[in-house]
Parts: sequence; structure tokens; C-alpha cells
Amino acid sequence: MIERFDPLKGERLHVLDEGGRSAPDLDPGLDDASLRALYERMVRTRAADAKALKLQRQGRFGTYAPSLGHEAAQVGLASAMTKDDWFFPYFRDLGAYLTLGYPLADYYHFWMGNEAGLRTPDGLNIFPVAIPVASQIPQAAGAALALKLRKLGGAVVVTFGDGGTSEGDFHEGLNFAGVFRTPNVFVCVNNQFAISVPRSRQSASATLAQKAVAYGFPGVQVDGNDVLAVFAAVREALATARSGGGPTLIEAFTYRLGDHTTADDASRYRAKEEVQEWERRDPLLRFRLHLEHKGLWSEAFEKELQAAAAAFVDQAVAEAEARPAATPEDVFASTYATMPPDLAAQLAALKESLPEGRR
Amino acid sequence: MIERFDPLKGERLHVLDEGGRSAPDLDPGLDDASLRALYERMVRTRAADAKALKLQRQGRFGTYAPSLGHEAAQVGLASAMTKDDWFFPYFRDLGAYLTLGYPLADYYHFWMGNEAGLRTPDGLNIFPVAIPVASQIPQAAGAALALKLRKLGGAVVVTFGDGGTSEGDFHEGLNFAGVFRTPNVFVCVNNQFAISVPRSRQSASATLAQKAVAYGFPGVQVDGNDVLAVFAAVREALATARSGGGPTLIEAFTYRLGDHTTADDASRYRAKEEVQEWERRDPLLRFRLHLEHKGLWSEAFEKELQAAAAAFVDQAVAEAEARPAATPEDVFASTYATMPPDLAAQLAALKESLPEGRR
Amino acid sequence: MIMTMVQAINQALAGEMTRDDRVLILGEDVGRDGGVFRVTDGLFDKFGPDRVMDTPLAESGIVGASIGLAVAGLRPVAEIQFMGFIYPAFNQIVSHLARLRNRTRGRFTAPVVIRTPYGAGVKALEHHSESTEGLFCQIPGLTVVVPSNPHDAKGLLIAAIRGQDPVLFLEPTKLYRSDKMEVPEEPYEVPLRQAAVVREGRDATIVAWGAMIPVAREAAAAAESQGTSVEIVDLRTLSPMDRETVLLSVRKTGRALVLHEAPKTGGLGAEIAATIAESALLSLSAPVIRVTAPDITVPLPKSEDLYYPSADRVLRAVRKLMEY
Amino acid sequence: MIMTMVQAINQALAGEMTRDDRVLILGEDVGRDGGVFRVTDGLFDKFGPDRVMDTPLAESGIVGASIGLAVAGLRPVAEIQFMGFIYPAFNQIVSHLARLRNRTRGRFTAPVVIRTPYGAGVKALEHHSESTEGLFCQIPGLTVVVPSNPHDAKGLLIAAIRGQDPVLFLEPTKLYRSDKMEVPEEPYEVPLRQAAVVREGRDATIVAWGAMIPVAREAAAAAESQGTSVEIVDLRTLSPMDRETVLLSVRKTGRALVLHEAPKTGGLGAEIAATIAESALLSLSAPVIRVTAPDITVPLPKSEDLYYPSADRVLRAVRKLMEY
Ligand SMILES: Cc1ncc(C[n+]2csc(CCOP(=O)(O)OP(=O)(O)O)c2C)c(N)n1
Ligand SMILES: Cc1ncc(C[n+]2csc(CCOP(=O)(O)OP(=O)(O)O)c2C)c(N)n1
Ligand SMILES: [Mg+2]
Ligand SMILES: [Mg+2]
Repeated sequence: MIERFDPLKGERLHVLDEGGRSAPDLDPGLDDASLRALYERMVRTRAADAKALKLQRQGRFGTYAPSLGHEAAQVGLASAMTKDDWFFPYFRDLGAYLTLGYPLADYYHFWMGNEAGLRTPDGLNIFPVAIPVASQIPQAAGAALALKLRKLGGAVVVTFGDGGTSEGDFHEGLNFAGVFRTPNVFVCVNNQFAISVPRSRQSASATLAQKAVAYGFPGVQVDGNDVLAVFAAVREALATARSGGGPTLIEAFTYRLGDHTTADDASRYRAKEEVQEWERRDPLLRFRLHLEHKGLWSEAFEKELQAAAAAFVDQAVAEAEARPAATPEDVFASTYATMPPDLAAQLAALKESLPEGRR
Repeated sequence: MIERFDPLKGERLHVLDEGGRSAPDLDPGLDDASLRALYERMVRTRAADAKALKLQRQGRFGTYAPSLGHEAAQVGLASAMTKDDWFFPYFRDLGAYLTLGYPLADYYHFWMGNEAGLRTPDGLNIFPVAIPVASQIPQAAGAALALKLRKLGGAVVVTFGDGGTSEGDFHEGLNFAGVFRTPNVFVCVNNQFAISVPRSRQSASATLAQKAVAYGFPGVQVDGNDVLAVFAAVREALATARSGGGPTLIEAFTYRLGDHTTADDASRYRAKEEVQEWERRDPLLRFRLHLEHKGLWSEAFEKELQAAAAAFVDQAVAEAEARPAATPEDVFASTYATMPPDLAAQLAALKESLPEGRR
Repeated sequence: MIMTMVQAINQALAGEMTRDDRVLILGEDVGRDGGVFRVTDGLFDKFGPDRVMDTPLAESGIVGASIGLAVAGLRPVAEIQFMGFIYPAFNQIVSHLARLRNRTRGRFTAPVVIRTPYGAGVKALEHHSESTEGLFCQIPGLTVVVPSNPHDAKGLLIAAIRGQDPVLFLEPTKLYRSDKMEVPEEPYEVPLRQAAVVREGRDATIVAWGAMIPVAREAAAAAESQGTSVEIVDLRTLSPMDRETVLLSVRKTGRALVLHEAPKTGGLGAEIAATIAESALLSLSAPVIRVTAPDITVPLPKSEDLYYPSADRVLRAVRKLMEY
Repeated sequence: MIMTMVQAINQALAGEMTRDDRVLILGEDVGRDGGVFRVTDGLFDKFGPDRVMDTPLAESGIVGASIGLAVAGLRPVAEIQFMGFIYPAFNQIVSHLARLRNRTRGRFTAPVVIRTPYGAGVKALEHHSESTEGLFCQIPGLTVVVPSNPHDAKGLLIAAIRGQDPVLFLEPTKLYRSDKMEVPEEPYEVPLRQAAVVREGRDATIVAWGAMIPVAREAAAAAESQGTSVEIVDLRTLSPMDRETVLLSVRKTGRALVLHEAPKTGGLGAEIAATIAESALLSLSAPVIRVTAPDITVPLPKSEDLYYPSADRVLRAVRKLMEY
């Protein structure tokens, strides 16, 4: 399917039209439960994201990068993954985390300012979020090479933004993957801005998907607000990767509906009309229409999801905020496998200088 | 002309066939004097290169990266440049240096181990050679942006090898150039090896020229052993650049006939047959045949050139070896615009510790 | 006029761009957005897209391009969005920017100023609180500057832009808006390579810079009330270092404390302590003490207090110096 | 068996790859070519292309990929062709390799060994003589090792490969083939984080590492003939540093000289001198002296003698220490 949409010809893969009707020849053919699950994940993601913003305004959260508008891309790609696959996320991936089973309390805990929240639970193959843009990409290529060499069967999905494609690490990572034909799926979430810098300033290439031409593997642009399109493309790319077919670059074309982070004011560089235009293309709305067409959506169902999501989120907040603060030991202990004597001495001295309660 | 050869279709620009006959529709139409000059430059380059190797074996030269086999690429690209253009070379560009008028004595002086040899004579716009692979590429994009902003009219040519295309700086440099539509001509001298690493290990892309697709400007693969093809392509790309048409990536497909450097032994990783095959495609031989067809070559002419080249080279060696060694002042003075007191003190202390003659 | 450091830097940039049309700004979000800290606010509208250029998201490209811009006759002031993101440009800085003059024996130079927000103490995201000045103070050819107040920020930046050497200009985010002071409207230079004694004292010397100056002042005030008179040397230019001013003060007070927010081992404090021990050993009535962050990665906000030097820790160290 | 450092390192690699099939080598020209210094000679034929991998020419990619390889269960030994070309990988090293354990509180670790030829003294090309260990000795989480002889090279590399932390393993090119010594055939570990007293003495201590050890020995021998007994501490692991061994020696001799080939300012010598002044001040009968390269870029071969510390300069410094 992917090869049918040539980015050099400006073609883009859609499964759902704006009205939520799916193209029969492209529909991934998920059963009702799976379709409902996709929607539920998007609803949860949005609820968890909204709560994070609220907590930030209340000073209970650090600077936060909202996912509003990215739900279809995040949930779509993660829903196509299996337990054997690895995920190398970037900093705007809430829906993918939740879909893969990363505890929301941990996610919150990290964004509240605690390293402990970055400790991926055992059994989950989720690499810690990369803050330095694009630095995770060569790492993901290396992890995929390891899976290939060890014949473990899984594949590695790595995400990054449109801005991320400008970094040298994007190039070096994709080039490695091409040379070693690693089982990688590179998902560029093109929300058309890198903070205030528009996509046109990021690269003169007509699409970001076409950059795959430089690395000798396929690239495809998909509608990032169409959860089925993202799901279908990633599922196919993963199958190709697992079967030794090599990497794929997928550009998910979408739009960031919120500010870059809570420290940003997008109104300085984006016209209200443009934002409104994209609000009309809300990925949740479109998929809800699809479910309606299939008779899988009702007010009651919606209420149920919203209520469940709210409870889920409140529970996570409570858990995260109940976590004890990191002790000095916690902060020092993981610098090396075993603590050097000088560092131990620094720790002891620090504790002495701390008020009772903080030691 | 460039757009007629699509690297994605595996097309490559040749002007001369193996027998030295030129394709009428592609021939740049140089007059006899210019054609002879191209040949003379290649002959000189080869003589100067051979001498460097000889000096190195005699211990009169440091480790050296020979240009044997690259003469057509080097002379062809430099012959297309004008005084207003800038050149950002890499470490295997002897023929380009000579063509642009860089004193061979200076070139030798540098490779003999003296910074003074890197001091481009006033009036020449040649940036110092980049040893860290690909690091010159974003610099060349910046210089071109300056020419554009200052409306100076010139363009910037930057060279690098096939290995150079794997570095992040290649990507960041070409991407900048695409975004700012800078007057750049990027010439990748693909000699099919990065030391021992074959081109196939460098990237999975079928050609290196096609990487231009990622940056939104044209790329073309030319026969790098065909001086007229390189000249014609670079001349057209320069014209495009100067007239605001933006950058071009030119892949000059050639072969390194010698070792990577005098510290390398290419026989460890290349079959003799392969080398011999390419020796038959010697760029000088091919162009000599072309001159013969045009009645522009004779034994006498060749003798003349060889004699002149030998004299030119010997003169440069004598000059370079007559240069005084750098003084401690020379070595300290250009670290900052004005020497900090501590550094001056270090200089004084060093001189004290030196034998009379070395101060 | 009373202004913050952000305003002072903005004024320095605007002034130099008006004075010299070769000066231009490039970086991520420096244009319409005015920079994530609003340091370049208004400059895009005032000078246009050819003088204030948003670049692709690529630090090596930004510094590499700046070298090319400078060599071809312009005066780039590049912004790296946070010091934690300068590392991708490290090769361009170390191998080229700092060496170009020497490599060409002066034929080509790269008078590039790289500005970047620097330091912790503002509970920022991971990688947004780096203070790795020590990495850059061991690179011959590079000048490293850190202002500690709005007045110096303006004057030092103007001096950097007008200078002939590449300058890494580190702006303490903690001080961007924390205090305001009177800053002259007209352009002026605060000379590079000169430390300043920002508080006179008799008993001990604190050598510090940037956001540690207010911490040092707080500790000094507390020490004063306990009868100890502390002198504070604001290094301002970290490299090349003004050793004279440091040694003069230490020879006078006989006691030295070096304060920085970077981890202890290999930090610039080591160079300062070594210099004092080398050149003022006989004046010392106590070993030099370094008050720094521990040798760990900057913790996330909730644990920042376990990392960031406090006035209280400095005060304890001063007492230790006095009691030695 | 009598062997060079190149052979010893080669044997360490071969031995570990035989012992542990998770160990693999990647880098530029490490395969068929056996590395530009022949350090990996024969390993490609012995272990095949999946264990000895030539990579594209991309240092950030090499280190970044190594992190991924390690996280996914392998034990990569990456080669950076020369230390002067490690800078493009600086972000991967500082922001990720050194921090991964801490960032994930131990859930993920990156036991990667980065080998790279290091140092001047062999009249190499520009950028091929770097000794910027000081940059890496201020990065929490990273271990930095420099062997000074074939025996240590083998044992330290084996310890590094078997260890749980990322290690930067700096191989002095000057020593690759300069001297041979008896090295056991079987694998053995020389423990990390432990300095060694390689020459006993009473009057003064020289702290050095790598290619400076032979220089120190030469100077010590000359001093001996002049009646001065010099002790030499080979640091071996530069970070985390074995301060105990250094201080023990200095407390005994009362005089300290730090010797390294990197420029003085901000070099690791500053940390050592500062440590001694902090913790052994009262034992010092003279200020610590640093013998280093001047604060300039490594000159090209013809001027290398103006940069590289000589035994003669060390000897003068020892005399100065004694005459203080
Ligand atoms: C190497 C690096 N440079 C700069 C930054 C600061 N920064 C954080 S996010 C961002 C923009 C990222 O844009 P994009 O890649 O499109 O992802 P998006 O935020 O739009 O999802 C920038 C410049 C960073 N985190 N890392
Ligand atoms: C950043 C960097 N890494 C490694 C090296 C070592 N090195 C020098 S030349 C070279 C191969 C270059 O190959 P290519 O770019 O194809 O140019 P060629 O030598 O074939 O002309 C390598 C790896 C270097 N100089 N710079
Ligand atoms: Mg974006
Ligand atoms: Mg090559």
C-alpha cells in the first residue's frame, strides 16, 4: 500500500475522508472492538493532556509540551506495535506512551520534575524521552541493528518532529538504517512548526517523506489526523521491517493545536484563522464520525469514555503527587554502576548541609 | 542541461566517450586555447602530486593524500569558477588549488607541516582545507548566504568525498542552502571509497546525487573522469547559483587510483583488477585523445607540457623548502587577535627553555 | 533607564545592528517569535528577515554557517536556544571557530558571537539547565563571557560584537528578569578579559560569575553580620582569564573560595584554585575551597536544591576558611 | 609474549569477543582494513562482518548507534578514528551515553566502550594530535581511561569491556609501537579507578598518564643522577580519579608536579593541582607545578617541538620544585 503513494508526486495516504468515511481499498479492516479501542485511547490521551495543562497552570507541573491535535498520530502508530517492538519517543508522544501501557502516573511524575518517572517499567521497551531534538534517531537505528543481529524479530519505532529532520542526527540515523537495512520505522510527526519556525523554513524539500530517497528506502506521507491511515501505514512498515525488508520513513502530516509548550505563546507566530481551520479537522471528531457511520458510537458510549478517562487521569495525578520526593541517594546513586568514593563523600557532605527533613 | 540527467533514473552526464569523442549537444564548446589549458592543468596536477609522494617517501613531506585519478574532477570544477567565486576545499583537491592560482609552494609548505602554507594569498577566496570530514559544508552555505545578502554576485563551490555525505554536517549544510536558496555548488567527488569503506557501505541510496531530492534542489551525477562533463556541469550550476536559482549538488563519479594517504595500503581492501580497470579510464588519457581528435595534441606539445610541469614543480619544492621554520611567535601569535598576558608569559617561558637556535 | 538583563541584551543587539549593518542575528525562533526568552523581541520587525534569520533546527549548521558568514564579511550573532543544545555544534566550535585565525595565520578570522541561555535555578526541563562553561574554557582561541547583571550584559555583549575574536556569550537564565538596574541608553563597552571586584572585603575572597554573584553577595552580607569581611571578584570573562585581579584580591585577603554552579571535578573552579595555589601559596592562610554542584548530572526541578549551590553552603565554607 | 600496545589491544578485543558473543566492534575502517593503526587487524576475518562492522563516516551515528546496540543487549566497542574526530559525537556522549543510567534510574544502561587514538608526538596531520581528555573528565557518568604501556592497555580495556559504565578509552598513538613488553597471553583485568605508582621516590611526585609516563621516567632518571628521588604516579583512570593514591604520594614527598600534553588552562592538571592544594596543603614544601603544552592549538608537525612537553622541561620543573 505504501508504495502506492509517492511523495515525489505529492501523494498522501488517507483512509478516512473529512467526513469520516473510509476508502474500502485502504481500510485496515479492524474489528469493532479495535476501532472502539482506538477512539478510547485518543479520548484518554486528550483528557490526560488537558489535565497536565491544568496542573501546570496551578504550579503543580513543570513546563509541559501538549499533545493536542497529535492524538491520531500517537495512538495510530502505537496501536500498530507489538510487545516485541521498541519505541524511541520524542517529547510530544503522550498518546503513544498510554497506548503502549506506560503508566500515566510515571509520565506525570517525570513532567512534574522527577527522574523516577523516566524509569520505564520492566517489560516495556520504551526508551527515555529525548529532549535534544533528533538525538534518539541514531540510537533507534542501533537498537534495531541489535534486534536484527540477535534475530529477536521485533522492530523499532522512533518519532520526531518536522524540526527534527534538520538535525545531523536525523541524517546519520536514517543513513545507518539504510546501510544496515535495520528493522526501523521512522515516524516524522510533521505538525508544520518547530516552535515558531514554519515547515517551509525547515527544509526546501516539498515533503519530508521524500527525504527517504536519500537513504535508499521508502518514504510515505500520511494524513496524521487520520488514525486509520497512520495505523495502516505503520502496521505495514513494521511488517516490512520484521520480515527483513528494511526501514521506512513515514511523515504524519498534522497540526499542533496548542502552544509548543506551556512557556510558549503560539499566537505570536500563528494566525487564529489557521488554528481554527485545523480545529475543524480535529482527529477525534473525524474518527468519531467514522464510528458513527459504523454504528459504533453513541452519546452514552461517549459519556462512558469521558467518565472513565477522567477517573483514569485523576487516579494518575493522585498517584504521581503521592510519590515521595527523590532522596539525595536517589539523585547520586545512578551516576555510575558503583559510586566512586569522592562522590560518596560529596553526598555525605551535602546531606550534612541539608535540613533534617531533606536528608 | 543538468535537468536532462535524472539521478533517480540512474542517468549520468558524459561529454566524452571512452575514446575521447565529445557529444555535440553537450560539448561546452571551449576554444582551442581553453581546451589545451585544461589538459595542461591536469598534467601539472599529476606532476605536482607525484612529486609530493616522492618527497614523502624521502621523509621531506608529512602524510599526504594523493590526487591521482581525481585530476579531471579537480581541474574541471575549478576551471568553471571565476574570481568572484569562493572555494571551500577538502583534503584532496590539488588540481583545484593549482587551477585557482594557489601557489604550489604554499600547498607543499602546508603538507610539509607548516601552518603558514594555509595562509591563502590575498585576493584568492580559498578557505583553508577542512580535515574534519564534511565540516566545511555548512561553512560554505554560510559564505554563500553572505554573498547573497551582500549582493556580491559570486557563488561558493565546496567539495567533499562520498564518505563526506554520511556526516551530519553534509545534511545540515545542504539543508541550509536549500532553505536560503544560497548560491552554492556542492561537488561530491565520489571515488567509491572512504579509505577502505566502499561506497555501498556509505549509503543505501543508488546515487549520491539523488540526495539533493531531500533538500529541494537539483542533483546530477557526472562522469568525474571526463573533464568536460565536470566543467560543463559546474559552469551551469554556477550560472544558476549566481542568477539566484539556488544550489546544485553535483556527484563526480570517479576512482582514487592511489592509496588514501601515504599511511594507507589500498591493496588491503581493493582488488588489483579493479584498479587496473580504472587505470584504463585515466582522465588524462581520455582528454588527450579528445585533443588528438581535434588536432590539438602532439608529442612535442606533450614534451613541452611535461617539461614545464617538472620545472614548475621543482621550483615550488625549492621555494617551500627554503621557507624558514615557524618561530615560537608565529605559533603563538594568531591564537587571538591580541595575545593575553598569560599566553605571552607562556611564550617567554617556552623560549627560555629552547636551545638558542630555536628561539 | 531601569531594565532587566533581557532588555539590556536586546538593546545591545539593536544598537549594534543600527551602528553596523554587517551585524546580523541567526538562530532558532529568533525572528517573529523574538526568541524563547524574548531576547530578540522586536528586532525582526525593526531589521527585517535578512538581518534576523530563523534557521532550520540544526546547531552545527548554525555555527558552521556563522563561520562562513563571518569569513565572507558579515558579523553574525548566533543564538543557541539553550546551552544544553550547543553540543551538536561542538565540532564547529572547537575545530573551526576557535582555530580559524591560527590555521590561516590571520588571513581569515571568525568574529562570531554565540549567545546562549545558561545555568540552572529556574526549574527548567531536562537539558535546559546546563552550565558546562568548563568545556569551553580550555579551548585556545575562544573567548568565554558571562555577565552577572544588566549593565555588564549590555557592555560585554557590545564589546564581544565589536571584537575580533569568536566569543561564547553565556546568559544566566536565572538573572534574565530577576533584578533590574539602571542601564545607560547609549551604547558602551565593558572591556573583555577584565574581572571586577564587585564587593570589597578584607578577610576572604569569593571568585564567582553569572548567577553565583547574587548568591555570593547574600553569603557575604551574612558573613559581614558575623564579623567577616568578604571580597567578591566577578570574573566576567572566564577565558582568557584575568588572573591578575583574582591573585591581587587573594594576596590581600589570604583566603579564597571559588564558587560555581557546575559540578566540581574539572570545572573552571579547578583552574582558579590551581592558579591561586601556584601563584599565591605563601599568602594563603587556608586551603582554597571550592563550593560547587556535586559531580552529578543536573537533576530535574524537584531535586534541583540538591545540586544548586546556596548562600548557606557558601557561608559555611567562608566560616570554614576563617576557622582553618 | 613480548608485544606492542597495538598487539595487546588487539588481543584484548579478540579475547573478549571470544568470551562474550555480545561484544562487537564498529567504526570507520575497522573491518577489512583492520583500522588505520591496524588495532583491529584480523578480527574481521576471525569474527565476520556482523561482529566487526565498518560504518558510514559519521561519528554521532557511531556513538548514537552504539547506545542503541547496548540498550538492546549488545556490548559495542566503538572506534573513533582519531580523538580529533570525536567532537561530532559530543552530544551523544554528553547528553546520552554518560547520562542514560541516571536518566532512567538504572533501568537502561549503556556499557559502551569508545576507543580512540589520542595525543601528539607522532608528527601527524592537522587535527590528528588532539589530547582533550579534560573535556571528558568533567562529565558525570563517563569513565575515562588512558593506558601507558601494553600490559595496562590489555588489562584496562578488558576491564572496560566487562564493566557496566560507558568508558572513553584513549590510546596514546605515540606508544602504539614505541615499546614492547611481556604481556600475558590469557585475559586479565587491570582494575579501573586505580592509579599506579610506577616509580618510587622520596623527594617529589610526578602525576602523569599515557605518553607522558616515558617522558616522566626520563626526567626522573636524570633527576636521580642529580640526587633527586622522583616518584611517578600513573593515573591510568582519569575519571573518576583515584585521588587517594595521588595524595598519598604527595603527602610523602611534599612536592608535586603534574604533567600532561594538553594545554595548561582548564586541563586535567588543574583538577589535580587543585585537589592537592585542597587536601595536602600542609604537606607541600613548594607550590604544585604544572608542566603542560602552552594554551595554543596543537601546531603542525614542523612546530610540534614548541608544544609537546619534553623530559628537559620536566627536569627543569623538578629542579624548581627542589630549589623552592
Ligand atoms: C538539539 C536541540 N535544539 C533545540 C532544542 C529546543 N527545542 C525544543 S523543541 C524544539 C522544536 C521542535 O520542533 P519539532 O521537531 O517540529 O517538534 P514539535 O515540537 O513541533 O512536535 C526546539 C527548537 C532542543 N530541544 N534540542
Ligand atoms: C570527522 C572525521 N572523521 C574521520 C576522519 C578520518 N578520515 C580522513 S579521510 C577519511 C575518508 C574520507 O573519505 P571520502 O569522504 O570519500 O573522501 P576521499 O578520501 O575518498 O577523497 C576519513 C575517515 C576525518 N578526517 N574526519
Ligand atoms: Mg513540529
Ligand atoms: Mg571517497
